[in-house]
Amino acid sequence: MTDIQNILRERAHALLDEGKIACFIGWGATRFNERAMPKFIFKAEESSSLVYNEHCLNTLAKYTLDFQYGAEKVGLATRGCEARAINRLIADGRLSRDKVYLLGIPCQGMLEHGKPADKCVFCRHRNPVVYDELLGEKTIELQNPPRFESVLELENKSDTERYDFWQKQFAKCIRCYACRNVCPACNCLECYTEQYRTGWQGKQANTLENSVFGFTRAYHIGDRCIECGECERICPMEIPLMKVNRKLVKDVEELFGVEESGLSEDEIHALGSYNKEDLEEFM
Amino acid sequence: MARAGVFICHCGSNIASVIDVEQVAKSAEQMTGVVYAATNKYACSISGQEMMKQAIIDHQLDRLVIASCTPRMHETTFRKMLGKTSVNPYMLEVANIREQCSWVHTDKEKATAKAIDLVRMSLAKVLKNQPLFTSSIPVCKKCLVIGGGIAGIQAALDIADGGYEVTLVEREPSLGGKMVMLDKTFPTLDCSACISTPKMAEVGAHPRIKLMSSCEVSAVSGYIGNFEVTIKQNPRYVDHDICTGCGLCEEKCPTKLKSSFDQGLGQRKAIYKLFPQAVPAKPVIDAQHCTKLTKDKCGVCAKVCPLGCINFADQESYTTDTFGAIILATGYQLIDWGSHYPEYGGGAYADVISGLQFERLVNASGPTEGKIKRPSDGAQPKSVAIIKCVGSRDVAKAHGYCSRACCMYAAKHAHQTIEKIAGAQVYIFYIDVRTPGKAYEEFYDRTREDGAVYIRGRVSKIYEENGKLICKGEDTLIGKQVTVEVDLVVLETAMEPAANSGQTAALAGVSADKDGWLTEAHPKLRPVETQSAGVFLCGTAQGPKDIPDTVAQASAAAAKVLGLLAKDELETSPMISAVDTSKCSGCRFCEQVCPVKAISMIDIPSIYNGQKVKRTVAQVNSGLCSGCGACSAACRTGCIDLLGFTNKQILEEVDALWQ
Amino acid sequence: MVGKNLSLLPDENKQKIESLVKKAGAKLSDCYQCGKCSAGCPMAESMDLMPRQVLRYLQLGLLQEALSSQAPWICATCQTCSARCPHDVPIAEIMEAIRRQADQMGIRPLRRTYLFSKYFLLPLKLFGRNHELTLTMFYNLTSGKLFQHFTYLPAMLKSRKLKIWPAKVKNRLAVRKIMENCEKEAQNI
Amino acid sequence: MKYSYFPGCSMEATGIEYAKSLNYVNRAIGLDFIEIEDWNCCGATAGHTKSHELGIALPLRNLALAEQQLPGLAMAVPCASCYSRMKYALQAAHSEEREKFSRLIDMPVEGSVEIVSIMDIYSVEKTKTAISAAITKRLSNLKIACYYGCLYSRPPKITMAHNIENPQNMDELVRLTGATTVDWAYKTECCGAGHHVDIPQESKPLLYRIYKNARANGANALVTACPMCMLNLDMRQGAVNKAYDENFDLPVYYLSEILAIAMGATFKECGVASHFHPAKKLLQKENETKEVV
Amino acid sequence: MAITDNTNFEPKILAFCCNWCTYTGADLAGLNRMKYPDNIRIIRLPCSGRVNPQFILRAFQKGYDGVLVCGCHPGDCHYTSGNYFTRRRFLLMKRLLEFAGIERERFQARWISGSEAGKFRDTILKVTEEIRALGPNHRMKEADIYD
Repeated sequence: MTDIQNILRERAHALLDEGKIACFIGWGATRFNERAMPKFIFKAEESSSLVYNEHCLNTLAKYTLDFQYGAEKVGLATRGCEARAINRLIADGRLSRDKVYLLGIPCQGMLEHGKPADKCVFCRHRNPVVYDELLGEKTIELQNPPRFESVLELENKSDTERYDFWQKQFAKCIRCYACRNVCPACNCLECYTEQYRTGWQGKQANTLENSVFGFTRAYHIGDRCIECGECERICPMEIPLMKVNRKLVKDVEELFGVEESGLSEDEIHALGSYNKEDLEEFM
Repeated sequence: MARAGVFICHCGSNIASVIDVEQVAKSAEQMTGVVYAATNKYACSISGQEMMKQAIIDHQLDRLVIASCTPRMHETTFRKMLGKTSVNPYMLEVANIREQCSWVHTDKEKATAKAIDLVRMSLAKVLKNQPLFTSSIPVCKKCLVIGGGIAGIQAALDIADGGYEVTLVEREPSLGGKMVMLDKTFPTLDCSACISTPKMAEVGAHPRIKLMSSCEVSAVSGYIGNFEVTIKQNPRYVDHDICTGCGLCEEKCPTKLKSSFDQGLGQRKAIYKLFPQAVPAKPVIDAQHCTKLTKDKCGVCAKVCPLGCINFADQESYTTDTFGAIILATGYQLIDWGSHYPEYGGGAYADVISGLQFERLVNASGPTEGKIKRPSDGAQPKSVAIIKCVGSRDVAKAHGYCSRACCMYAAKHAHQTIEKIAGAQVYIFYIDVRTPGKAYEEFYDRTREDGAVYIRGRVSKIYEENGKLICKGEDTLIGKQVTVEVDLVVLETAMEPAANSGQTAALAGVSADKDGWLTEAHPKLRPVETQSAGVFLCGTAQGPKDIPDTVAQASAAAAKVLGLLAKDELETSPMISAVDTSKCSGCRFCEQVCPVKAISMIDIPSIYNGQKVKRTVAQVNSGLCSGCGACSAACRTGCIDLLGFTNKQILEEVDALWQ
Repeated sequence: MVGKNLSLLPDENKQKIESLVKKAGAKLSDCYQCGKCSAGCPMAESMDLMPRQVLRYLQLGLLQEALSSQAPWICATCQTCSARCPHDVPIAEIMEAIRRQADQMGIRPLRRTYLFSKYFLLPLKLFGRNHELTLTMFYNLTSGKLFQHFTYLPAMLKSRKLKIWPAKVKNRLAVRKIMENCEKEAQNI
Repeated sequence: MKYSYFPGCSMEATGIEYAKSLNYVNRAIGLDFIEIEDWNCCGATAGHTKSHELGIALPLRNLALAEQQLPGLAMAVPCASCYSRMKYALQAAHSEEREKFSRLIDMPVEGSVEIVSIMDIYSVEKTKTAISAAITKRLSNLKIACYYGCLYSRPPKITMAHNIENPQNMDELVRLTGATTVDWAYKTECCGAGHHVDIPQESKPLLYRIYKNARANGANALVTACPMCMLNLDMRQGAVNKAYDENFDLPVYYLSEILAIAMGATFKECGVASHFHPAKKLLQKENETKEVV
Repeated sequence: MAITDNTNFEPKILAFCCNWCTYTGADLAGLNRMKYPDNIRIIRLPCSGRVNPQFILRAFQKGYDGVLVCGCHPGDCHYTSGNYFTRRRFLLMKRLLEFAGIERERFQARWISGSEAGKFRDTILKVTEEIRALGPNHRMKEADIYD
């Protein structure tokens, strides 16, 4: 990891120095040893403040949106999750590939509270799926991590248990929208929740409206979720949001055979296409 | 403040016998936004309409709910009525209390309660209605016909005779297509050229038809009534404006080539007319084989041309024109059977020929002047095997479909052989004989009477031995292998869509099926229309068919075009999608789900963090949008909405019951 | 009743035919009886039924007729039929499946072919390799064709085209075990 | 170049000339065939007509042996029937049936061996050049009908052959000797060799048609690369002549025999001496042809 | 939450019907004077492809006990492809609703053509019976949660 940190600093320095990029987005140290945070480097000499260790939990890709209209490129430390997020943003028409310069990092998984982070243990793409240059050797991917285990567990319960489970979870929601803000698939210019005139749904933070928000958001990103796990990580109320996201990912895979999102920049997500031979259960 | 009027129709006793209409009116009067509610014996009648018009004036109504029969019945009637009042015709909702209430329920109390609910829902929706205005688009009174075969010729003549301008684009240097290559047409056996060349000449001379030979369509934009089409003129190297078609150049040209018109059996020059009666009757230069153009040698044609028409520096050029309608008549080609059937020699035997080659052999103006001669040695074949379904009904090697015309022309070829060659023996290998057409079965009967031997079974192998072609088959009716040794084999090969027909159709927004045939809007009820409004199709571009069907379909397409061009303006429905660009993220989801490709992306100026930027958003082509609403259901931000069925309107309708 | 009464066929015929055809990886409805298979079949002259007719019997549900036909035993497995079929029907595989099924049921309409196959496998079981002399000996004795190919014998022995002693595989047991395993497996399916 | 080598049972008996001539040619051009130790019979037609399992398992053991003994080498299979069975086995090893068959033969198998015929091997550009270089005689008055038989071509799903009705690779090799090859229609038509023992009578019309078409197209000899076809075409020509009151005189050669002769082998060295149908005379005529300088 | 007596329970069911097929089929049922329960309220839309899955959530929220989405049979869409997208959307949405704890019978989708009046009636009969048996919906319902 120190190797990668060194190369990362070196390359960020060089890229800034050569004027290839206007900013580099990576991670920096915090006052806690076990935490790193997003870091934006604008000057080559600041590159030494970049860190790369097992605490780089944040998936950084969405920050590139801040630079989408700039004249210059932005550099990005790009692991599997960032790479898929970048593809997602490009496929959704929110970013153009020539606006970003990707320094690919094969990732070994991060730690959260001293344990392998939830968002990493089910990761199937530790190596970036897109990059301009790759720092270090490709790492071995996890073979079939049981990412749908918790979904199956809930699926096997009764309607009432499932309903009670989610109502209990969404009762905690404070409608801070952090999940939405951090999500690379939630990249709408203006979220439907903000549109009071159409009245898609109420803004009250009560269990019902919270759960309507929760399920609507899940549906909106269901066929595009890149499984970065940022929503669940960021949620201050510890709502297991990935459980419902993964449910949709699983169904999309089972129903339409569309395996994962964010693997290429020109993919058409499951609901934006159809197959005449799709499962017919409505008759 | 909205001022809604609610009218409850008795429909005689149709509604009133089950629903307490007065009760419904009374309840409606209490609802928010309603300033007037009344019942009406027959809302659709003149007196009923007058009564509502009066109420609009008396109560200054700005929107209406009419509870009556299904909106599919009288919504248009009521809209027309509103057109004569101060109320916008789209400020109307019809509550269906007849077909979906009084006629299906018997309990009066419950039916009345449901009727009130339905009125409440319609009211909730109408309160969110916005005035909408139909717009009209002018119709350019010109039609583009793509393809100059018999389908394109027929359609062009019908439209031009109807009084409208037609541009006919043909890829080859002459009109005529496949029909003009044929010798005789079944079942009447009239001379194909005799009936098609007069039509070609008519096209060439028609004051309202602009013929563009050696041309291809390269781009189409716009929509019904107003298609902008770019046409590419391929270089002809002969100035057709000056050329008189004297033929001197063709006579003197030293380069001899195989004639594609004669299917490789005859010859032509490097400067050539496709065939003697070609329209336009002027030559073009084959750039691939002209030695002047390839090696800068020769140039004889330029030297002998008395008018100096030859221009070796000719370049391709592009013209753009506007059309109100487009007809696709791109036709077919025959499969390259050699690459699919190595067991038939794969093209190695000169005397195994295609049906179209046979047509040229038997044609009086063909390379043998109508004498059936073997290509290998020019001898007259005494025995001929005709093999059907070569490339058709054969999913493993070529196409799964039936090519429809082969059964009949196989019979024709058998008949012609027997007629022209005394004592000739003809064997026809078939799987089924399909003769669904007027006088077709009788023709088949006649061929058998002539002495053609029909053998039911597909030939497994054709090979040459001691100067004879040997066809190994099974007569499946006796269940024994049979072999015939013949002098000539005619393969009745499958039709397939003309090269590039799919690409040309795609330019006009028309799709093709898995075999490449262009797709009609509805196989039974809209057989010459396509999913793209204003684009029609006819002939073999749509699927394999014979000449009578092709001509009938061409005239049908022409009739549709005439109906369209007869209008000065087209009224467009205002109930189409609209984009709120301020919220659009440009994610293209709407573009992906739009069935008519009415949505495209456009860059608009925008402000981001205080700087001027270009932002990509969706835009709707109002000429193309068919108002299905798939886009607005897809849109996550809800920024694309279907006017008349907006998200807000539908949500209000959902909510209505529980206010 | 005249002819085959198709309405009175046992239901099990259909299932049996289905499973047989499935083993061959085929779909009976793909065949539209064009006859190209039989037209090109090199052995068809010797067959009691055309390959096409064998398929037709199966299509109609007449299993017994198909199983007792000599055609599948005469089939040289040259694959010409399958290669030229316009609907990709694996006819050769179907013929083979019929032959195997008939063999298992003890239906051997062409005894000589059956005996040949049987005794072809005998030296395999014994030595792991083929041995023409053993095969010919057993075959000629059982088939009644006692002196078939006799005239060729001296020349073949002289030119060492026939060997008196069989070549043997060292690990003959392994080959025998494989043959036994396969026999068991085939019966289980 | 090295290949693992599965000779097949015929090569030790009826196909002994094939083995001799192959050996001669390989030595001349420096090819190394390493025989798989302890190989067993592929089961041939009797195997796969008995059961699918037997038809796969018998050849598969040889594949497994080759993988163990000679990993990474392609397997040369000179007999068309063995070649076909090996290809079937290879396909099974690549299918979901692998585990089942691995169990039946009680050996691990990967399916990592490439199966090649003699024509495949000799058609490799480098080898072809070596063959050309080793040829010292031009057999220019030979007019050869190349007989490929069934199983090198069909079923194409197994053999992966491109040109199943009119293959060319043997023709190209034969032409290296200066002989002409004729275009004819029976290159891949079956000769009925499979019924050589049980119903030999029935293969006569097949042979008759093959001889007839070869002669009609001007051939004076046949060349094959399959010991089964060879035995049938060679041994039964007299019988066919008798049955059809014909006088076909078409000596049959192995591809390798023709190559060996052109490389200067004696009849004995390459096996031509022991054919059923007299095969020497035609080549003796060839001996008058000039030496290549 | 009040315990309701199911015997007198009359479910309210909302149906989104496309104009060209199902709405026409419903009209035909009327024309043929077929009888079916009055529990159904139809919202007419141009195409089943117009139905935003959020409408379904909204209907449950507002108090409907069941929701139906009906359109043309796949391949028959007036707009060619609308119902293919409908099928994908609601295959997914149906599973999401079940995952959220809404009983599977409460949301259903059907293809009913303009000529299938009988099918329309049978569908309404069946769905009404199923939902009557389930009893009123309290899940994700506004009124109940605010009470």
